[in-house]
Formats: sequence, structure tokens, C-alpha cells
Amino acid sequence: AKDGGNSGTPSTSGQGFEIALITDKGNIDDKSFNQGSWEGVVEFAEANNVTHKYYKPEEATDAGYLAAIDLAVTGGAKVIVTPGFLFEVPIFEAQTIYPDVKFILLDGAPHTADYATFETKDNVASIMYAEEESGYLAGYAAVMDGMTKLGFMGGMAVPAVQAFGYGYLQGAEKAAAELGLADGAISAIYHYTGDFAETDTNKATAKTIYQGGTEVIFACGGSVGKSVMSAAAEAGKKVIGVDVDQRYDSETVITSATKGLRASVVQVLESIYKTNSWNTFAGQTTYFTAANEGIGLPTTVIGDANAKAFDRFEKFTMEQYEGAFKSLVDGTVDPIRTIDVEDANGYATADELVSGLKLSKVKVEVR
Amino acid sequence: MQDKTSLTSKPSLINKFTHSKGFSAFTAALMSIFLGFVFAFLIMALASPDNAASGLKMLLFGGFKRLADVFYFATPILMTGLAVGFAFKMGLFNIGAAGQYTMGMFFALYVGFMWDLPDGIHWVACVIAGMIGGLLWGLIPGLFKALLNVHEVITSIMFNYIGMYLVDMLIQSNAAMYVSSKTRTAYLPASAQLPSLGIERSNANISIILAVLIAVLLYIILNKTTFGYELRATGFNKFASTYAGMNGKRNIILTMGIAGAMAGLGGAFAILAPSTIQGSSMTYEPINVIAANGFNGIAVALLGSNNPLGIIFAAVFISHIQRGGTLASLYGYKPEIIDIVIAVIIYFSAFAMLMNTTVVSFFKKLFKKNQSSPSTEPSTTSSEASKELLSEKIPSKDQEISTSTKEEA
Amino acid sequence: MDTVYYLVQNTLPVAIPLLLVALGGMFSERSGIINIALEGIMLFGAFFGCLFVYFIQGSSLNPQYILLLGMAVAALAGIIFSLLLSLATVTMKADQTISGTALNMLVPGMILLYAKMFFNSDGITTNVNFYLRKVPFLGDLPVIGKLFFQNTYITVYIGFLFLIIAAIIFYKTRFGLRLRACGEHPHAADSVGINVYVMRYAGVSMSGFLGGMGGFFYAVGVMNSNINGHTGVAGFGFLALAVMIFGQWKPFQILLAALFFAFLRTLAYSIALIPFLHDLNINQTFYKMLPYLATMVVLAFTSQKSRAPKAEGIPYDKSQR
Amino acid sequence: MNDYIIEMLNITKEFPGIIANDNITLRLKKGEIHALLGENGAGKSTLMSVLFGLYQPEKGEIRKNGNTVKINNPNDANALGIGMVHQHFKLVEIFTVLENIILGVEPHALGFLQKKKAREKVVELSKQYGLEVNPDALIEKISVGMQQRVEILKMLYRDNEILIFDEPTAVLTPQEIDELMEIMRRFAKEGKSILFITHKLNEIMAVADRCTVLRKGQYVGTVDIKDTTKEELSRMMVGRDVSFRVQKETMTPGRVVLSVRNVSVPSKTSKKNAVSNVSFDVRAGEIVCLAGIDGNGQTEFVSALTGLERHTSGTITLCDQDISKASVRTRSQAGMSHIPEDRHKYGLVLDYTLEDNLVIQRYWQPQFQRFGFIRRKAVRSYAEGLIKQYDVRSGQGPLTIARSMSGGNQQKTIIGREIDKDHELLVAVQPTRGLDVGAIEYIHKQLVARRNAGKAVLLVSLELDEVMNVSDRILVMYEGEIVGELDPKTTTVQELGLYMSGAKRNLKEGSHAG
Ligand SMILES: Nc1ncnc2c1ncn2[C@@H]1O[C@H](COP(=O)(O)OP(=O)(O)OP(=O)(O)O)[C@@H](O)[C@H]1O
Ligand SMILES: Nc1ncnc2c1ncn2[C@@H]1O[C@H](COP(=O)(O)OP(=O)(O)OP(=O)(O)O)[C@@H](O)[C@H]1O
Ligand SMILES: [Mg+2]
Ligand SMILES: [Mg+2]
Repeated sequence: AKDGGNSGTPSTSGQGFEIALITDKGNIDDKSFNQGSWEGVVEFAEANNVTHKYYKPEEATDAGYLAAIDLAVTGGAKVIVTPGFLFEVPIFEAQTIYPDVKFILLDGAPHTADYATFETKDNVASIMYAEEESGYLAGYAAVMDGMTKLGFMGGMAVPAVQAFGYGYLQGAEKAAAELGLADGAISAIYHYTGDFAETDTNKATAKTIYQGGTEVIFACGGSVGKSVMSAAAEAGKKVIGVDVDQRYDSETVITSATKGLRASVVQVLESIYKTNSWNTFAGQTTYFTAANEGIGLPTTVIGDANAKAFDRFEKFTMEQYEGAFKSLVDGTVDPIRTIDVEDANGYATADELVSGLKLSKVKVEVR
Repeated sequence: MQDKTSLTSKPSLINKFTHSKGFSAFTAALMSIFLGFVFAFLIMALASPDNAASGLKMLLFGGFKRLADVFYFATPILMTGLAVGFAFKMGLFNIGAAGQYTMGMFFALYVGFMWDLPDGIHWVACVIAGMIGGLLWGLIPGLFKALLNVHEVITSIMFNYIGMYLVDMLIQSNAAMYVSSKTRTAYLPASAQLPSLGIERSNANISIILAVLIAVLLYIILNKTTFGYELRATGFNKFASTYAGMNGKRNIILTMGIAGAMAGLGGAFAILAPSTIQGSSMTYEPINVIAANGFNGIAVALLGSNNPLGIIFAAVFISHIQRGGTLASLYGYKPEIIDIVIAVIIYFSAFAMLMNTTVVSFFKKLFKKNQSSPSTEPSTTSSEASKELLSEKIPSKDQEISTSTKEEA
Repeated sequence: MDTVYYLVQNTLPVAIPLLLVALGGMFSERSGIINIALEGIMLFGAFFGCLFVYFIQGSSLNPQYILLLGMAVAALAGIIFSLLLSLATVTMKADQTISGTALNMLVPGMILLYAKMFFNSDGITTNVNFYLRKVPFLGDLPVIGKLFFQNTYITVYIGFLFLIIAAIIFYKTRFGLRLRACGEHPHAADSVGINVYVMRYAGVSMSGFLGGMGGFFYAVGVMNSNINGHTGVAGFGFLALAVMIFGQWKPFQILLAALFFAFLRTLAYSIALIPFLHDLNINQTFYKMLPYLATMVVLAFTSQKSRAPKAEGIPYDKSQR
Repeated sequence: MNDYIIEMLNITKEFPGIIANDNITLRLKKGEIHALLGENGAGKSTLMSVLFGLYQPEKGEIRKNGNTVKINNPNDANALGIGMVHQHFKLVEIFTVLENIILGVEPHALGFLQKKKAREKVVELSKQYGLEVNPDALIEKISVGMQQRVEILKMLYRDNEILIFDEPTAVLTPQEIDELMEIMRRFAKEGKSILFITHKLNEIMAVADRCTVLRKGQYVGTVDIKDTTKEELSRMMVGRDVSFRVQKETMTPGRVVLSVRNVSVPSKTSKKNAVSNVSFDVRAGEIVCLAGIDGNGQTEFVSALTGLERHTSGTITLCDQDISKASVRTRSQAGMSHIPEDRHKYGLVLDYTLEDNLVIQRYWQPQFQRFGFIRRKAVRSYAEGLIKQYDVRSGQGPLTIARSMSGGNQQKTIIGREIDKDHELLVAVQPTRGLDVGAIEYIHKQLVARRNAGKAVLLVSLELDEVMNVSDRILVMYEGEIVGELDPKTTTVQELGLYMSGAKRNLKEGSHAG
């Protein structure tokens, strides 16, 4: 991501920066929300010559986010992109305070702190993604490719991560069924790391999972992926990336369960600046799913038209992928997004996963 | 035998003041701050020459636009600064303020969520709980040092990690406190939040006033009471304090306990701050990271020369330039510049006092040579100052490990 | 047995940075300068090491050579950075903990600033794989080969090499004798014509050398040759300080201390592989605390006899008696 | 040509605020023993440090054999054949004897130490001069006398021909002093030239050829010893007559104030007890002296007595109160005053003001605090009183930082403080160490005054003159035991020396002197 940090080149005209992004926590290279949406901002803004800049809140609290929005507005922002559900409450406030500013809230919908009132005003576009569908495709691909020992390392048990994970298991189940495998033929280790960071802890955990025989880990937690890739490189095993196409980060990444963060941001920005169709997003929640190509596995390799996006699979083919994708689009397959979880942390037990997701071919071990 | 210095005429009041240790600490701090900003300006000029002047202006004066926030963000580091500075007075390097701070947060949160108390009492209970949490965590290095001779730096570092893991675990396993889908604690009930000062768009709250009062209280304890007398004596020379019948072990434990309590209060003040958004509050995110405010406390203490009153100003100053740094991002500068400025200031302030006198005596020497007359009267100013400094720079030999500290109010 | 191999293979890359940095601390402290700045030195070295790797990664150079070159760069960076500490503490006679703390604060800010300005990132991400699946010939030895010569990094061998060199310098050379004298009784050293200032500069610079290198080895062996201003070196500099004290300021005891700590740390993340521990079903957080708790317990039993270099922490002033 | 091997001409050395050496000239002949005499702080050590290259003088020149030389550091001095035994030994405690001797001039090949070669030379030297040492012993484990041998060997190892001894006898027993004198004479006979600093006029009379006297940084004169007397020398040194006898009328001791029974203290360095089974009494109105060679358990005993360390067994009773297990504070309240051996380490908080140091034993008393708050005014006026009474000289009165005071005045501070505090027993440990005759005279007077006021005094001293002059009763300590009780009026220095060296004992183990 060497697009020159001076996207934040100070304006000489004095108008400031028109499109602003507030990072939730972490930086815009977090391999996740911040990065994906920032890439969207940059792509659009550079193509259309709009000033743009990202801000880091002074503290990661509702009030801190609101203060950062204040700062961005002071800095001349007309459109503010806020990635992540952490912005739900601050945006609820901000949409009233700044009626003239447009907000793009990713992965969340504005509401009050006590959840009593949900309201998305006309200056807010709320965007959500069907992560379970993306995860489904990843799990399906892994098993179809011949793997039987799967791993999942989520960051924290937030809805998006959970949805990815649940979809992943269901995809594996489906593929195993199609392959006619016996019950319990697929084993999966399911784990939440408790953070979204690249740490030696996460690397060690991943190494341990690989050491136990696991062939591939779906690394679903921002920078956790860096640790998993490092462990995979040492263990000679594979990784499935998340959110954005991570094949460029490591040879070990066979595919990525992406969600169209960048595409969606670009799309909404275009509705404001070019197509004049803001009201198709304004005041409501828009879902990006397989049906509107908002999620999926990467099918092309950026910058290399001849390269095959599936070249790191052994068996899994584009045709198989397209079949699975189509079943999602037409609704013949509809992966479960949430299940009941007893644990306060949202850490599902193996039994909850098996029964909640109706697994039989896949046996789950939770770590 | 008589020192010849005593022959020189009695210094005037002003002279006395300008030669006092407090004054040279002050000028030294000013000099380091100046150097820090020079450094900042250089970095900014390198990054983007056109805006460097405006950026620097923001760093220097931007904070004035957000005074309430300056005080709001100054509060926790003021408290951790006291936690470090107070222990320093006793010759103990409390690098564990981070863990104590985290513990303070946890205790405050626990009382905030789990106890149902009436308005007006609830937040007080939370604050006290936070203080106790920090106190307990501060006692540990004190006990290890006093009873087992384990150096407090090591214990503190270890218990920073242990405290962090422990708190994260305790919070995550408590369904009433933790909202997993948001990976952080729930919103605190309003009764547990500190009374706001009512400044618009700012979280500024009563804790800054409490913090300043506590700092003044510590100042009085240190300088006017027998306990403070014992504490400083021990800090300077623990053998002499034993000889004088002071209970060194008790004092070590007590000092670390008080220091911990300060950090714990800092944590409580931070986490109990009211939010500008109705129904919202501060939240704690258990992500296995050591609290940065604990380490910032070291900087604050050092800049404030471990003097509680100095620490007040140091905390406000650091908060001020941090706010300015955020504003400087409007000119495209990264707020991280502030971290560098602060580090540079501390680095220079570590030897600025000496630099002060070296410069002075250098000029004295030059001057003397030109005069070429034998100096019958030894140069008073520089020698006095350097004597003073020497005496300050000579730490009492600590038999065991490391950290020598000194300093005088 | 595989689990044993696994534990050993994973302990060493963690132990080596601790070992090297603690040895660095030893040189500094035995010369009389407390080196709280180890954390910053590590990070500084790691940063330049990784930066070097980043710029050279496109070339066709063998990764192991890149590693060696990066190591040199990191060590050099460490030395340069440590000069700031010597300047403050030796020449300017500043308080050693204060200067060290300031330097620790400087580095993360510097890395973040640099990375944000030039990479729009919190750190440097490189793409070279230094992992050694098997050392030729040696890796095929029974048991030993699996324990020490498979799934590893050459940093491990370099680390041990430097341990030996450090011990020889420390105990067998004129330089070592003089260095130790300066940490113990600088006036005595001065009175026999040893330049205490020079020796202390040397001691601190050696800690810069080993610290910078240790930092880079941390980045290579633990962080996949990436470095980041936020997570830094995860407190390894401070842990190295503890390891040094635990090791009583002596090279081989430091090795034992480093192995002890690294092993417990590795164990904490490998519980799942060890059935009887796994079955205990204890919250993993406890295992994460284990290395720290164990260190405390050991220190509690050994600290009564602990003996730091006598003159450490005290600025040397010729005219002081 | 002249016959001076070293000439220091018009040396001036300043320290911030003080001229330590003011235009001093000193000439050393080849093969002579030249004494350097002067009060504390007269500038002797400074002058020698200049010669040894530790300090650079502001003015003046140094000549060797008539040629001007520049001595910038000890290496230069060494190259000129100048060696020095420092007043405070400069030995690295955790190193071996051998390592200390070779430090700075290590034989080496490519930087690697060659200890074998060095050891041979050291063993040979120690045989040649009868300076017996174990090259592999750690310095921290050997006696002070032994350490001094190491210092001397350091000079010999370097083939020095000009030897500086800065107060070498302050820490030695009479026998060891005699030995040292013998060695010095031998050196002189071999053609080595010696500069010898001491406060003890007897030693100068016994061994020196000539003596140079300094006073307050200035040169007073150089005399031939054979043409002078002790009185003459002391007059040159302090500018007035000094009496060497302590005036003291006889007193009958009263009730028992301190009673020590079977006290044993474990040793920190070895498995043996540092103090074993010590018993004795001290009565009101007597000065009991605990004599002995350094390192025979006195320090450990005092620590146990005063509560700095808790002893393991036995009982200590002070004014009928059992204080065996009591804290330092309780002992102090029970009536114990303590003038500590190491005034910098224990006696003072050097960074505190004089007034704060003066109340360090009493700040908690109602007179000086109310509700935990220090009563600053009361402290100030109390301090001013003491400063006047004990003539403590300092720059800024009660507000002087103790560190900036001279050793003598620091000691006066401690003595004033301990005497003024309510006490029945005064434990004075080497109260005159390193002080000049004037100061010693003053302190001895104070001790006798305490005794005359009906207090019990326990004096722990290594100085034989002091022991013989001041005490009413002498207890000799040897290897942790009390081996003899002597009456100073009927005993001789020689006899005392025999007890101290363990050659004689008149008390059975476990028995005590009442
Ligand atoms: N390092 C120093 N810094 C400042 N002043 C010093 C220093 N060393 C010596 N002095 C001063 O120089 C004077 C001479 O000191 P010196 O140690 O030479 O005296 P001395 O004759 O050896 O006394 P003593 O008999 O106590 O050993 C002292 O009064 C002291 O004030
Ligand atoms: N660090 C210092 N800075 C300034 N002056 C000092 C310093 N240390 C010592 N002095 C001066 O040295 C003088 C005497 O000090 P010193 O301790 O050498 O006395 P002393 O009588 O020789 O005692 P001792 O037996 O401890 O050697 C005092 O006048 C004091 O002002
Ligand atoms: Mg002296
Ligand atoms: Mg002297």
C-alpha cells in the first residue's frame, strides 16, 4: 500500500479535505475494515481528483469517535466514511449534528447507546455484508480441493467474524456432502484469538494448530492473518485470507474470503459525486451479498490478466466455484448467519456449532 | 576548615531564587522543551516545508482551542505521573504504573457494573474501588522488594503483564460487564460516571479537580510530614534511614501502595469519565495490550522532576501539545510527531541541568582567561550551581540492582 | 516425541533474542551503565534490519545472506542508537534510567511516523522467508538433527556463536577485565590508567550491537520479519533485563534464564499439543501468565543473594571521591 | 645536577570553591622516606593525586631528575615509575588478588589475558619482599591488611621506584604497622623513594628522613626529622600547641547500663560465626573500649548491638530493658546513642540539609512534629542551638546541604546530635577515624565529658593511642570472641597488641567480665 501517505497533502486552497475516513482503531493497513474502505476512498478520490484524508481518533470511545468526526468536519469534510460497527452510536449523534455532511457507515446501522432507537437519517448510508456467504465459499473450496483438516482463527467473536466462521463450516459440510464423504470425515479446529493484531502469540497458536496436522487455516481477523501466514510458511501449510484478496501477502494464501469493502465504498461515493443516486443508499441499510456481487472469492489476479486466481488450488476449479456462487445467488443455498451461543464472549462450543449449523460431516474442536 | 565560598557576600533574594534548585530545574525543563520543538520543526520542515510554520503553531498553541480537552486528557497521566514520581522520591522506579492503572480500571468497572448504588454515591464508590485496585497491585512490587529483595523494576514489569492478562480474562468471563459482539465492556450506568464539568463537546469532568487536589496533598505529605521526611531520607540513603530507626520495609511497602493507588485512581478516572453522548460511556477493550498511560506517567514524572506540583504542570503541558498534535494533522502532519517531541524533551531534560552549568562555566572560563588576573575569588555562581548539581547527581549507592534516583523538591 | 521436537524448535527462536539482548545488557551494566533502553535499542535495530530487508527483497540474493546483511545493519543501527545513551549517561552524566526511558519512548514514535509517512502503515512488512526447513547434513542426524537443525532459523546458531564470543571477551580478554572493573569500582580502574569513559562507551555500544541484532532476530524469528510501531518488540527488551538479572549478570546463567523463560512461553501456546495439560482444561490465560509468574517465583528465591555491579547507575566523575 | 628525583614546584590546584593546593613545592630525594603532614583537608591527598596524574594542576610544574614532565593520567605516572597506595584502597572487590594487581598493565597476547605469566611475577615479588598473599583469593574475602599488601604489590609489579603511601597505617595493627615500616625502610635502602602521608607523628619520627608540612592548602615548611620533635611538627601543622594526653579524673563506675550476654552473630561470608558468645557489661560513668584488629567481628557486633542487624542468639539488656529483639527505634528510645563507623553511609543523609540531619533521630518526637507534620520552626531553632554549641561550621547554617560540609564538621554534626539526644549509653565507633589531631582532641573531650556526666560509653576503636588514652577498661576482641580484659593504666601497647593478634588471652570462652 505505497500510495504515498500524502494523500493527506495539506490543501493549499484552504478548503481542507473533502472525503474523510475515520479509523476505528488500528491503522489503515490493518488488512481489514480500515484498509479495505480506505482503498476505496483512495481509488475513487484519486480517479476523480477529490481531496481526501484519514483521521485517527484520540481515544477509541464513542465520544472519541464523535470528536474525530468533529475534527474531520473542521478539516473540511463533506463525506465521512466510518468503517465498523463501533461507529453506530457516534454516527447516530453525528447525523443530527451535521445534517450537511454525508456519512457512509460500513458494517453497522446508527442507533442510540441503549439500542432503544434505531434511525438512519437521509445523510447516512448504512452498508452491511453477508460474510457467511463469503465464508461458505471458502469452506466449500477448501474441502472440494481435497483438504480434510481445516482450521479457523477468528479475531474476536464479533458478528462479522462469527458469520465468516459459521459460513466456513457450512461450506465445508456442503462440499463434504457433495463429495459423499463419511460423517466426521472433515475435522475443524475453531478458535478466536481475542485480538486483531499481528503478535507472536497468534503465530505460536497458529503453529500449534498446524503442528496438530491442520492443512489450512482460515485467518479471519485483520492482522492476525500476518501471523498465520508466517506460521504457515514455516509449517509448509496453507492459509485462506479474509476481507480483501490477500494472495499478494504470502505464497501460502490459496484464496481469500473477500467482502467488497472497497467496491462498496467506491459505489456509494460514485452515487454521490457521479451518478447522483445517493438516495438509493440514503437513510437505509444496504446489504452486499453474492447476489449483488458484494462478496466472493477473487477470480482475477490484479495486474496480471493471464494469471489464474485459482492457481494455488490443487483441484478446485472455476466451474465448481461458479456453481457454488450461483446457488448462493439464486437462494438454493442460504447459509446460517447467527446461532445461539451460551457463552458471554460469543465463543460457541463445539456442540453449539454442530447443532446450530447442522453439521455432520464436519467434526469441530474448539480451542 | 572553612569553605571559601562562605566568604562571599550573602546572596540577594532574587539571586537565591535563581540559584535555587527549583529554578534550575525549571530553566532546564524550558531548555529541553525548546529543543524538543526545534526537533519537531525540523521533522515537519522535512515532511512538508510549506506548512511547517503553521504546523508548529498548532503544536504550540492548538491546545488552547480545546482547553477542556487538554484538562480531560491530562487527568490520567497526571495520576500515573504521580504514581511514578512519588515512588521515585523514595528511590523506587515504579515502571508498573501500567498494571496498577489497568487494575484500577477493572476495580472501578466492577463496582460500576456489579454494585447497585444510589446516584452521587455510586461513582464515589467506583473511584475508591479503583484506588484500592491500584493500591493492591502496587503493594506487590513493594512486598517483593521489602521482604524478598527482588528489584521493583522487574516485579513491576512482570506484574504489568500478569495484571493485563488477568484483567482481560476477568472482564471477558463476566457476562454483565462484557459485550462480546463489540469486543468491549458494556456502557456503564450513568450513576457510575463522574460528574461532568458541563463543557460542551468535552468529556472534561470533576476528576481533574480531584487529581490536582491529590497532587497538592502528596506535595504536602512529602514535604511537610514526618512520613515524607522518612520517605525522602530513605530515597537518598537507605542505610542512614535504617540507622535512624526508620522502618524501611514498611516505608517501601507503603510507598508502593500509595503509588499504586495513584495509578489506580488514574485508571478509574479514565474509565469513569462521562461521555458526551447520551447513554454512552467509556469502554474497556481487552486486547492484551499494556496501558500506554502507565508509561506516559514516567514521562510526566520526569518532566515534572518528580515534584507533585511539577507533575501537574507536566501533565497539562503534555496533554496540551498532544491536542495540538491532533490539530496539526489538519496540516497533514502525523500526530506521532508529538510522541517524538515528548521523548526528545525527556531525553534532553535528563542532562539539561548539567548542560546549563557547563555552558555557564564555559563562559566563565573564557571570561577569566581574558582577564588574565589570577582569580582570587573562585567563581561563585557556577561553582555553587555545579556543587548543588553534583550533590544532586550523586545517588545514594544502592547495594542491589540498578535504578538510582534522587531529586529534591 | 514430535511434541518435544516442536517445543525445542520453537523455544530457540524466542530464546535467542532474549539471550542476545540480555548479554548486551550485561556488557552495559558490567561497565556501569544501567540500560533500560534495551527495548528501544531492539526496536531500532529491528526497524533498520527490516527496512534493509524491505529494500533488498526484490534482489536475487539468497535469503540467508540477506539475513546476515540485515543482521549487520541492525547491529550497526543498534550501536548508533546506543550512542545516544552513552552520550547522555557517560559524557553528560545524566540519570541513566531517565535517559533510557526517553530513548524507549522515542523509537515507536519514530517508526510510526516514518512508516506512516512513507508506507501509510504502522510498520514495515517484508516478504522474505528466512525459515530453514532443514540444515544440510546436520538436519539428518538422529534426534539432535530434529531438535536443533530442523524447522529453525540460522539466527539460533548465530545467537549461540555470539554467546561464546561474548563469554570469551568477558572472561578471557584484557578488555573484559577492564570493563568489569569499571562497573565495579571505576575509581580503581581510573587509578590504574583505564579510561572509564571509553570503557563505558564500549560497554554501551556492545549492548547496542547485541540489542540491535537481538531486535532483528526477534523480528525474523518471531514476527516473520515484520516490525510495527505499536506492538514493537512486545516488551522483550524489558524481559531481557529481567533475564539478565535472573542470570546474575553472567553469560551462561543468562543463557539458562533465557531458555527457561522462552520455554515456558512456548509451552503456554502449545498446551493443545500436550494431552495431559490440555485435559486439565485450564483457561489459557493462566498459561500466558506462567512465564511471568515463574520468573517472579525464581527471583523470589534467588534475589536475596543477587549482586548487581556495584557502580552501576552512578555517573562516573573523575573528581568525585 | 641536583639529587632530587621528583620536584613539584609551585603547584596550585583548585576545586570549585576551594584552593586545595596553593603554590606548594615539594622535593623528594632519591632513596629517602619523605613524610607529608597536615590537618584534614590540608591538601595532601590532592597533591599526591596531582603527582599521580589523577588531577591536573592549574599551575606549577613537575620535574623528574630535573626534567620537566607532564603527567596527564596514571599511565604517565606509571611510565615515570610513580606508584601510589591510595588512602581509600582502589581495589575491585569481586576480582582476585592477581587480577587487581595486573589490572591496567595486563600481560596479554592479542588482547587475551596471560595470567600464568603474571602469577609467576607476583609470586616472586611477594617472596622477595615478604608480602605474603594468595593470588587467587577474592579481595572481598581478605583482611584489610592483606588488601594493603595487594596495593603495595601493585606498585612493585609495575616496577615503580617512587612510591606514594597515602595514610597507609590508619587501618593497620601495631604489628602490621611495624612490618610496614620495615618494608618501607627496605624499599628506601633499595633506592626507591617514598612519599608517606600519615597523621601519626610517632610514625614520622620513627621512619621518615624529612617531612613537609601543609596547612589549609599552603606550604608551611620542610624539616629534617633528626632535627625536630613531635611538638614542633604538630605546631607547624595546626599552628598551635596540641596536647596528646586526654585529661581525665578517676571515677567510680555506677550501675550496669548495658549488659551483653552470650551474643553470637552469624557471618555473611563464611559459615563460622562473626561474633561468638560475647558477654560483658558497661556501667554508668565508665568508658569501655572494644579494641581489636579490623575485621574481628566488631562491626558485626555493633550492628547487632544497635539493631542494624538482628543477632541470632544471646540477650542484650539496656537499662534493665531487654532489647535483644527490639528495633533500632526502640533501642534508641531505651537510651542508646550511636556514632556510626561509616558517617557517609549511615550517619548522614548527605542530600539533606544540616538541620534535617540534626533531627534525624528525633523528628518523630512531639517537640518536632504535630499530627505528623514537621514543626519547621522548632527544628530550625533546635538546629541553630546545636550548631552553635558544637561549633559546626558550614556555608549556609542550618540550610547547608550536608554533602558540602567537610568530614570534620560532618562528624561534629553526628556527635552533637547523638550526645544531645537523651541517652544512657553512647556507642561510639571509630569516632576519630581520619580526623586530624585538633578534631580528635575535641572528640575525646566530649567522650570524657559524657562519662563524667554519668553516662556509659562503649568505644569501638582500632587506634591504640585512643584505646589507651580514653578508656577506663579495655576489652579485646579477636575472631569474634572477647579474649581479654585489660586495664589501660597497667598495660602496655605491646601487650595489647599481643591480645589483638590472638597470641595471648586472659579470658576463657564464654566467661564474661562484669
Ligand atoms: N574532588 C574534590 N572536589 C572538591 N573539593 C575537593 C576534592 N578533593 C579535595 N577537595 C578539597 O581539597 C581540600 C584538600 O583535600 P585533600 O583530600 O587533599 O586533603 P587531605 O590533606 O588529604 O586531608 P585528609 O587528611 O582528610 O586526607 C579539601 O579541603 C577539599 O575541600
Ligand atoms: N562532591 C563534592 N563536591 C564538593 N566538595 C566536596 C565534595 N566532596 C567533598 N568535598 C569537600 O571535601 C572536603 C573534605 O571532604 P572529605 O570528605 O575528604 O573530608 P575528610 O576530612 O578527608 O574526611 P574523610 O575521612 O571522609 O576523608 C569538604 O570541604 C567538602 O566541601
Ligand atoms: Mg580524607
Ligand atoms: Mg587525604
